[in-house]
Amino acid sequence: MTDTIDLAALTAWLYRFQQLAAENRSHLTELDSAIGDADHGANLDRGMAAVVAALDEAPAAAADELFKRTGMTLVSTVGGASGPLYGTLFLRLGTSLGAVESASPAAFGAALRAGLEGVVQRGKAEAGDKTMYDALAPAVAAFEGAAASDASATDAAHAAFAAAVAGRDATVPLVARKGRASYLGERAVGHPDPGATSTALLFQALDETLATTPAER
Amino acid sequence: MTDTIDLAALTAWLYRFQQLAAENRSHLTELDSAIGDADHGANLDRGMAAVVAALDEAPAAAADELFKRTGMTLVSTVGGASGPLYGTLFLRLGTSLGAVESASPAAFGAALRAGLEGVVQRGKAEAGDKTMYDALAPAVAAFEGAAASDASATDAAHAAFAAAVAGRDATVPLVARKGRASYLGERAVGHPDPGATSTALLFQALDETLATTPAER
Amino acid sequence: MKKLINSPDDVLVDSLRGYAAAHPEVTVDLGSRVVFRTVPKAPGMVGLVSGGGSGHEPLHTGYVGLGMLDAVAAGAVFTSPTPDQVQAATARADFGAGVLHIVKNYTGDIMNFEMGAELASAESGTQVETVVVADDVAVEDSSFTAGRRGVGTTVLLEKIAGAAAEEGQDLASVAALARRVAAQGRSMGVALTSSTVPAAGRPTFELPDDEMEIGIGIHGEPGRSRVPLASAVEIARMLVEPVLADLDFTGAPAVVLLNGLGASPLIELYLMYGEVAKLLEAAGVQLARPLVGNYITALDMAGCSLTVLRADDEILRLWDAPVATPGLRWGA
Amino acid sequence: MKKLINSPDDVLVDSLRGYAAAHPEVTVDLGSRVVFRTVPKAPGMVGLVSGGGSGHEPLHTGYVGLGMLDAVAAGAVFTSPTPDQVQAATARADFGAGVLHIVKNYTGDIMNFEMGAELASAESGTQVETVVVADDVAVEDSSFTAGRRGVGTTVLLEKIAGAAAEEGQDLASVAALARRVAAQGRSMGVALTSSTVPAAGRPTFELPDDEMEIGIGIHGEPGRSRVPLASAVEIARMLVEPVLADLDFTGAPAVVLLNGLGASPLIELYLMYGEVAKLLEAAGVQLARPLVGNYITALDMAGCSLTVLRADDEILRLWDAPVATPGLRWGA
Ligand SMILES: Nc1ncnc2c1ncn2[C@@H]1O[C@H](COP(=O)(O)OP(=O)(O)O)[C@@H](O)[C@H]1O
Ligand SMILES: Nc1ncnc2c1ncn2[C@@H]1O[C@H](COP(=O)(O)OP(=O)(O)O)[C@@H](O)[C@H]1O
Ligand SMILES: [Mg+2]
Ligand SMILES: [Mg+2]
Ligand SMILES: [Mg+2]
Ligand SMILES: [Mg+2]
Repeated sequence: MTDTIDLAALTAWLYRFQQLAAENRSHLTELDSAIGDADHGANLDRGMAAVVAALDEAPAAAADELFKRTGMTLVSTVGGASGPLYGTLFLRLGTSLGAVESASPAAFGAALRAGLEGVVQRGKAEAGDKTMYDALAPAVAAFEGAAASDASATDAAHAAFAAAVAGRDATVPLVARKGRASYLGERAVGHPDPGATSTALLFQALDETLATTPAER
Repeated sequence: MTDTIDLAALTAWLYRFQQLAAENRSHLTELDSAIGDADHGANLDRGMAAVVAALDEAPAAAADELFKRTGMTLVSTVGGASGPLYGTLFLRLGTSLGAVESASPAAFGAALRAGLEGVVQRGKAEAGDKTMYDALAPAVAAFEGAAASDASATDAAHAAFAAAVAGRDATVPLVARKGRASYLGERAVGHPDPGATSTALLFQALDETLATTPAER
Repeated sequence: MKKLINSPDDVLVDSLRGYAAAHPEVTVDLGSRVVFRTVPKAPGMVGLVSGGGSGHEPLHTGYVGLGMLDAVAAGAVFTSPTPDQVQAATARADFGAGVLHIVKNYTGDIMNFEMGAELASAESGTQVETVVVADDVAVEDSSFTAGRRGVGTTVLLEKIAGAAAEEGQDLASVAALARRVAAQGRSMGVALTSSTVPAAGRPTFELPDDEMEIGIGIHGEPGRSRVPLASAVEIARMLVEPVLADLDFTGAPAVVLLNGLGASPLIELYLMYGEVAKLLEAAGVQLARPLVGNYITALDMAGCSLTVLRADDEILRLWDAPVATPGLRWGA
Repeated sequence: MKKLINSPDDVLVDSLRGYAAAHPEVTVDLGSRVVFRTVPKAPGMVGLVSGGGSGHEPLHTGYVGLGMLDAVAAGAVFTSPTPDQVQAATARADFGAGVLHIVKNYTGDIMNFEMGAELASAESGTQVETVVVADDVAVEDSSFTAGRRGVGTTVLLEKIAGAAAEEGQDLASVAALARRVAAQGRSMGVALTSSTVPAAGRPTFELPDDEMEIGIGIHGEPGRSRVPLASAVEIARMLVEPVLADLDFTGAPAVVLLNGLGASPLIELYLMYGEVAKLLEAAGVQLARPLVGNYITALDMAGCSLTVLRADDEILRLWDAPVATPGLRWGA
């Protein structure tokens, strides 16, 4: 339990996301086979592996450095649609947080909001387009809402994860209007969106990281 | 039973061979799949179908015309190794018999010998190379031998058929030295040669034709 | 998965290494996975850059050379290249007169090229124009979605715009021409089998032995419909009709590409061209320039696609101009 | 069987019809299935004729044109053409200075070309020389058998002898050159999958998912051994070693063809070329002229073959001479 999120926790979040991306690599690729081009798992895994490799070499000294490096690495190793989108998300997180060593739940919520706005700017997705937006937007809103009512970072992350999962699941019945799945028309119905699924993993990583003490991580 | 072979019998022989080629098309192709390129049945069937189609249009007036047209048709419709070989066999039969309307067993034996020589000239096969030669050579020898000891044409054909079958069966344990099967080395052992098998059908057709009266055919 | 590869992760770099060894007239930077002409164009000429996921060869790497592209950013298999790759390719194609980006309409390609153009402009002041190819009539055209996929017209556009750049036209003219070509090309494909992405290790989709996918995308994206396997005549009709329904191709000469998707032999592609040509001619299309073969592929997918470009004298003149690339060559 | 065809019996004629429609510079006589240049060579020039079973496209039909062949007799799929086809092709290539027959070493091809040459000589007095290509090192060389199969060297020979004929060399010179090329080329292939002959309707041989056939023939004839699927590096070794063991390729420039058998995508062929080139260079072979792509195929077989030709300055000069055919083109 913690009320500010320190650099170690932010860094641990990224490491945990990398683990989840690696573990879910084939699951994500399978989802992308159904309505895309069978590479989302490989893309994300390649990108996050590069991120932690860079962090292993030289840990970041502040939040902006941490997330800008993460964003740049994703942009330059992933390719595809998810590279610029996740890359922009992290770049904006860094810019919003600035050169701090810890962030309050409110500041982190604002940073997530900035990240979401970057994703929208890049990809022009709207709610219900069946993209990562559909998991990201409710997760960001849930985190912000919890922070606004003075919840702990742990509780805010827990609420955000729950909202991301619900958002992910809500993509199942949708027809896609953005990305590769949009070619499918009605045939995309019945499948969760791969990007929304990986976004839920991002918040699962945040939730798990903030629910554990530094010693447990 | 007959002691000379008339034009009707020679023509009936070709029709019967066409029937046997059609009936054995997939069998011959299967044998050729095992040690060749899976087309001997299709090749022979295509060729003999063209031969009888031509004879249906205009029956031949003499033995040389009959066999030269047969040979030319085979040469120009079969392709592959068997086209020139069967084609040459029939061309030489025609040349050897000349413009006759019937042939004695001795004359027909000499014609078969000429045909065999043509096959050897064209294909350079020797005994034991695992080719149609291995059925053709003993069949020709048997026919000649019977004719020399004054056997009837019917008996000579019967002996030739038996020799062809024995020759065909003797190809089974051989390694091939000519044709496509020669690429196989030891792997050709255990399979009968497709061309020897079709040559046995040629003598089966002769035997069946000469053993029946014109009315029975 | 039966492939002539070492490991799924090394396919692209190993293949680019072989490509470089086979073609001294192009240079491959294996670090950035950027392919460019060994002898660059003269200063003052417009540069042409394309790129995208790999696995569509000869597109795009095979079209670097005289009369076509100057540089290509080669992404991972079926994955668009990254912005820094696009920036590096753009730098190789910047001869002081601006660079045209030729981008197939996929979300990832669009975003990565956009960011690459931003980087090129910010860091070296390169003027970049972008043309987007979205010619696949299998997908419904809509401004509310990602829109149509970019497929076969890309090949024709790279040739035609490349000729214009090679003869010294300025960026505005080359870009305008490229947009005209993009607007006048239409494509439709059919898959008999799925491709297998090396990293995935198994076919992207299951297709029963007696079915085919009409309107397939070059990454194995599903098409309009899955139908029983049909004869070439019927397949030709299923490709020609939606193309002709989408644009009027009469009254102008046409460039026609009958393209193999990777695993269909040439004997079948020519056969398909024969059937397609009959239908197009019957519909009043003038078949001015036919092209048959593997030009934009989908790894080891069996099948083909049809592209028809409504041309004019100027486009045909540029089409006929000399081209000397590993993937397309004549007149030089 | 998944193929872009109408019916197995019509594959060849339907495909030739499409080929003719796509290439006005060649003419196809659909009756005799003979392909020839629309504009014949000048009187007094040597003509080049080849042919064989179909299903190996672009070989041979794709190599009719300037700097290569004059006429081709196209047999049924995987079945050699008949003597009258050979005679008809020879007549199309007879410009009064004799005709060279380029024949791949298969019993059927040899005999049908022999009879075709006899007919041409008897009926029109055409002087015919014949060169036989027998370059497949997978088969043991022996004068007691049918000998080696003719494969990839055929492509190189048709180009090189074609250039010699195009520059006006006489029949004796062209034939001597062709025999030199035939003697100095060696090939070895590998299949990952079987091809399917349309008339047969199913794969010619069964190959388990984890095995490959080393030393395959272009009609699916079995090779030297069936081995577990291996990496590109190992496959390259299995192709390079028997080729180098059969002829000394050091101390002279080499033309190297890394050929696709029909269903293997270009990304894999370039990858294989990279591995093969490394091994050849390490063995001291000078890779003077590389060629990578589908040049002599086996219908829809996945796999590749390697051909190495020991060249010299004269051969390289002729290799570099302009060629303009649907299947091979440069300098024109
Ligand atoms: N315009 C967009 N806005 C937001 N997210 C998008 C957009 N287009 C695609 N995505 C997301 O990207 C995911 C696919 O990522 P990935 O498979 O890595 O890239 P690609 O589609 O290029 O292969 C989709 O599942 C979707 O969530
Ligand atoms: N040199 C030869 N001499 C005699 N017979 C031969 C020779 N080469 C091949 N054959 C015969 O031809 C048969 C194969 O005929 P076919 O399959 O129709 O032609 P191809 O081998 O060209 O496909 C073989 O089974 C063999 O009996
Ligand atoms: Mg994807
Ligand atoms: Mg055969
Ligand atoms: Mg992708
Ligand atoms: Mg054959």
